[in-house]
Amino acid sequence: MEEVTRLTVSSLLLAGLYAVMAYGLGLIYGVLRVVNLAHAGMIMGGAYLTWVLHGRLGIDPYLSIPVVMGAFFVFGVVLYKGLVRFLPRGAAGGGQSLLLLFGVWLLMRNAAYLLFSGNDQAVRTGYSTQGLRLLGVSVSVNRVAVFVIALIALGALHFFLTRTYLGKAIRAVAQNPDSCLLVGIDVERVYALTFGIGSALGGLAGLLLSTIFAFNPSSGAVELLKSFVVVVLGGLGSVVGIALGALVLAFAESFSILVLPSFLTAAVGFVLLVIVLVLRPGGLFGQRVLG
Amino acid sequence: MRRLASWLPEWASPWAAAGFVVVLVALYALPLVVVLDPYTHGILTQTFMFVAAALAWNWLGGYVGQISFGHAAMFGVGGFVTARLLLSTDLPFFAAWVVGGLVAGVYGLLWGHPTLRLRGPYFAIATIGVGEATRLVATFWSSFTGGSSGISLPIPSGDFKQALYWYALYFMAAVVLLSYYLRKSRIGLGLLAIKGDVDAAGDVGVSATFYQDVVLVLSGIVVGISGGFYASFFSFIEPSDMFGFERSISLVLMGVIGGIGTILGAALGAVVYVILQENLIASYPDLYLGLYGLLLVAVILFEPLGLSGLLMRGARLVGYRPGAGVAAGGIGGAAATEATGGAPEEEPTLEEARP
Amino acid sequence: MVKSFLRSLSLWVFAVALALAACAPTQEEGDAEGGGGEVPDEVLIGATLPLTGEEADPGNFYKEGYELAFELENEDGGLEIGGETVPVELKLLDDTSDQATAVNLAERLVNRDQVDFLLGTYSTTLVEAQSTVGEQNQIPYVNGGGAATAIYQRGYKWIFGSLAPIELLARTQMEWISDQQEAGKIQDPVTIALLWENTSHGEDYRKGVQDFADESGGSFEVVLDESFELAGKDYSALLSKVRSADADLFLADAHLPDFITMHRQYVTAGLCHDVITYGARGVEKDAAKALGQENVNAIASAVWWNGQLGEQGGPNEEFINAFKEKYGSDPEWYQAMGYEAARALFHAIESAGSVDREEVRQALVDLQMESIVPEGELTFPEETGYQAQYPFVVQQNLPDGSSPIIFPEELATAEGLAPNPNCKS
Amino acid sequence: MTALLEGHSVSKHFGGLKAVDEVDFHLDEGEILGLIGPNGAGKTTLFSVITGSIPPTSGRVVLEGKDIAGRPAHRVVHSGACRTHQIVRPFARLTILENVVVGILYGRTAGHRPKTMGGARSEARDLLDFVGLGDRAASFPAELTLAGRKKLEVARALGARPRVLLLDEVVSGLNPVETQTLVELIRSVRQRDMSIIMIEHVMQAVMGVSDRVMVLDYGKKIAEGPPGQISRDPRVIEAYLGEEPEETENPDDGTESQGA
Repeated sequence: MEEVTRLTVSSLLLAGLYAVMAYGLGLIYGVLRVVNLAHAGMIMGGAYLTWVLHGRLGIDPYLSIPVVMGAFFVFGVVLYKGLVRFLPRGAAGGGQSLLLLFGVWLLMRNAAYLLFSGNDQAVRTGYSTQGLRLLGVSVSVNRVAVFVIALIALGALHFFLTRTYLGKAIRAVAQNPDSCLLVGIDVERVYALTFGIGSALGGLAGLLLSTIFAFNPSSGAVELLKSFVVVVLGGLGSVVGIALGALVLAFAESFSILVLPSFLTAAVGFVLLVIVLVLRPGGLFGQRVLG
Repeated sequence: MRRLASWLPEWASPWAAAGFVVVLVALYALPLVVVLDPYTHGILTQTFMFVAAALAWNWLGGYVGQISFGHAAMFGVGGFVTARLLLSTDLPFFAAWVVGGLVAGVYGLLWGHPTLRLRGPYFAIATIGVGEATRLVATFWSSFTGGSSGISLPIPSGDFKQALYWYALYFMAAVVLLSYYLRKSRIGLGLLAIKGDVDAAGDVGVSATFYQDVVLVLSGIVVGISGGFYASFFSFIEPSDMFGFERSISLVLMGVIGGIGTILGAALGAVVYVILQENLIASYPDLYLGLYGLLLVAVILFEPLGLSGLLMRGARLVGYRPGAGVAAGGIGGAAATEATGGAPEEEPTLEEARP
Repeated sequence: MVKSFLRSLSLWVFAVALALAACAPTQEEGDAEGGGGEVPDEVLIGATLPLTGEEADPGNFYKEGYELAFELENEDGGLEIGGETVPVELKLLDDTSDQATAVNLAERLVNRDQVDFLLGTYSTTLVEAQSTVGEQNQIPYVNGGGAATAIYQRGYKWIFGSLAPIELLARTQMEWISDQQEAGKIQDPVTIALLWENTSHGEDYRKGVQDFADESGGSFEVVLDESFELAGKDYSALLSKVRSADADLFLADAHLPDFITMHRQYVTAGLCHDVITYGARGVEKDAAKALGQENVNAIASAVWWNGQLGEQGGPNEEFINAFKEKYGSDPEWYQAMGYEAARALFHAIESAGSVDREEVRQALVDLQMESIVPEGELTFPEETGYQAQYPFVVQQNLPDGSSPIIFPEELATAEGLAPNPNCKS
Repeated sequence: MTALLEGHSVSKHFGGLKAVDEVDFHLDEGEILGLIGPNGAGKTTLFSVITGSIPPTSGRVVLEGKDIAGRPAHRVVHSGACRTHQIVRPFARLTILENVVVGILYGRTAGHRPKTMGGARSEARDLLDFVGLGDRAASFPAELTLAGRKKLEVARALGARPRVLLLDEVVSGLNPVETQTLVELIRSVRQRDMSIIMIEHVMQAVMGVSDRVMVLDYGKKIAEGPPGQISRDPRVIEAYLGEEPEETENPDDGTESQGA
């Protein structure tokens, strides 16, 4: 029973991180119908930027959130304006943009490799190894912080998408870009903005990851795959769906250890991914509309 | 030429067939005429194998438009089944390759039948899941794969390694022919219809389910045989190398950089990939990922037909008119903009296989 | 306008890439005549190492070890062969941590560059793949980077390994714990939570612990036996299982980054065991930096070599001093093992008095070299498939930041802490 | 005499929406049946159900005595019913000739298709001549006008030699001259031993060629009979009253994006 409590707490904390990781990917897909494989690069880059800010300038990882998100927002916008814009979107361009952004990811990996070498790095702060007790279970302070920040980020995003003009514009474009053109929304601008926000979320995910895990230039691949699983489970683009998808994945991974050899728990997410794609292409909690 | 042409199946152009035969004979005779050191010999052998695997990937990625990031699954299954057969039975090695390939094909069908109904990015994502799940299970299943210690095969004799060159050549030749057949025959049209518009294809009688399954099984068999061949060639295989994501990616890179959807492209892609891997990477190891990234971005933005498209441009500069078949390549999306009549596509120049 | 510029740029990228590939320095003229009993002008030894890619870190450490060995050997003219001194040269290529590349480059070294002998690469799977080239070409292949017994159980005749097997690592650790039991510091019987990375390294470690426990007649019981994926991220579920298993000892085998990640989660989960080990990991400065000294205290680890062996003088002192002079830092076991593999090969060439492959192979089989390894002698026994056998040294992190050798007793520089004093609270 | 194609209480629901609601219909040998109704009446959905693009929620569709409801699209084609699309969907990467060849080689059962590619190509050429695209065989669909692409759509379906041809708004979006040529085309198709159901908004066209007309509104059949009778039917007039003027299809719409 105690083990169940422990697993529940750790799944819950993990789910917050998964949701942030996945949301950037889901948002970009939901609006542009582009699968952003460079998301893995954003996560990795976010981790390195945090590491540099912490190591060189001594900025606490959580205080550097605006810097990291801002930097990746700009990066995302530039990426959109410079490359993605030229490709067809939607079903027709799916393959092209997927491969293009895969190329961008490879470039980012190589850049990180040249800048930081292939060594594993970790961000260590004074509270990195501090634990606290939650429901009678020892958990890392960092993990709780990551969870709280994830909740705040998702909440803010939800507010942004549902309550602000720009957010509403994004949702409108996601539903029907053509009619948006008619009512005077600058669709191109919305696309660039969305790509920027999605990338910023990738950077944030990297930042949060860097406080818990070690990373290197190849990092991000596993996170990308898990993000896919979450997006596929949760349906594209809804904050609530993504959160539910993240919960399902985190719980499935954690609890599978009770019945599977621990080595195979890593495969649970992938198997889930394939099964859900085949059975419920719209997602377990299936709506595709943002909000 | 005319008389020769009447012997050929109608989808084969006599010039292409003649070129194919010439290249094949030249490559066949190469080690007999020139003394190749075992290193060059081995690189050529591997190149042939990768050309076959890249072509097979291209059947799915280029002909049907379903980009697979999970072909390592079949490569690994083929390799390990072959290795197990060679270790525990008296089966001749080529029979072991074929059985390995068949098992890989069946495995492909197993995951492909449900997932091929997905289109575009959904299929690509599903294949990543399939590939990674397969890798994990294979690594864990140590009684079959030897776990992370892998499986060692007996060291082949020098003669056998020499002979592998010709086996690889025959294998590649067969796969080139099969590619040509798939592309030019009735089936090829059906596949292009599926790639173009899967629903409209169904509405004129093309069964997407059936043909996609067939293509995946064939592709799986060939990639599986490549895996078995790889096992024979290196005499040591290990799950993280055989089933690794990097392996799947390498097939994607070969297909896309060479020119997706064209025979010449996939073959060229494999050749260039091996050249890069062997020479460039050994000399500039810090830059190779970025180089692939750059090539990928450049291909997608400017030359969807990759290196083969580039060759076509070159050929056009000297007055050659490429055929309509070229329009069938590319990743998906925009319609062909050029039409120059029904001349057949250029034959892949196997001559390029020489590093 | 911009697009057409970019288009032509992309064409240039293609062209330049291909040109680079074609012109890349592929070979130097092979200059060894390589005659049987003749004394050559120079001995050329080929090797690949993972200088980039996943294994880049250890790969570059091995490079330092190799280069130091070659430099020291050439300082006084080179190898003594048939009464003459012959310079020895290293031809080192980067296998990028890729198996096929490691094999192909070894093939190239043998057949294009005409090297006389091969030194091995680093990491078990790369050695396991690459050693087939040595065997096939019947060229002596000495490696200091492949420890898995699987490499040496294939009946190969040309492959020599200077790393003692991981099973011995586990066994040495278990012997130390067993001693503590006898001294009454650790209870008897005792339960073990055994975690191992799913690599051949981990498999051998697990086998070593398991075998020792089976032979112990009930003194040790493994109550949790789980593998995990290399470069995993989240071990919280696994560690939850460790907690539920409620074992006395925590024996894990992991690579450096996984050790750091896992141990951080171990600490924050509030776990503590009477003995904590991560196999060969634990003393790394990176770990203390990433985890904090207080959190790595009492971690025990076992390695092939430790700088403190230099305190006993002999070849160790010589090696350590030369290393410090050349690189300005202390060597770790990676550099030592690279250095020692090269030295073993030199030693065999000199005692064969020739560069004849068969004769050098025989000299390697017969090798008895005064060595830097614990217990001071390196041999390649036939019964282990020419894999060297010697005890490991167990070291333990102490609160003052030092990591003295605590086992075996004759090499120990301090007394070990058992049970882990941090668990008292 | 039993009809060539019959539907019995065919329904298709999307969630709560009854797109097709208990519709009975029949098509006799050699007949041209017009299918009309306001936008959103369920005409195209009925087509999709008949041709297997989507399975019906309930009901039977019987073609030459065989129940084809729920069969996948390609098997319906082999059973003898082939459709065209309101928004044309040519295979953009194939030449016009090859588009038709696909219909010929894949639309028929094994015994009825030409043995060789050459045979198929020459049949395809004949069909292109028949629809008036004979001189464009080597071009790509994107080079055709909308009328041309509509003709191609018909030719490709004809390649399958269906017993029943289902035409979805082949003349909408065309100018009067083009409309006239396509109406002529439809008339001559009948000579090829085919029966036709056509959805059409352009009243003049549908009334001119149909033997019988069926009217759908909100998924239900509200009227059926000879054209002259239908055009005077009060229910039909009511259904159309207040409807916006015909929204014509944008000729550039929906062709480029069909590629992948």
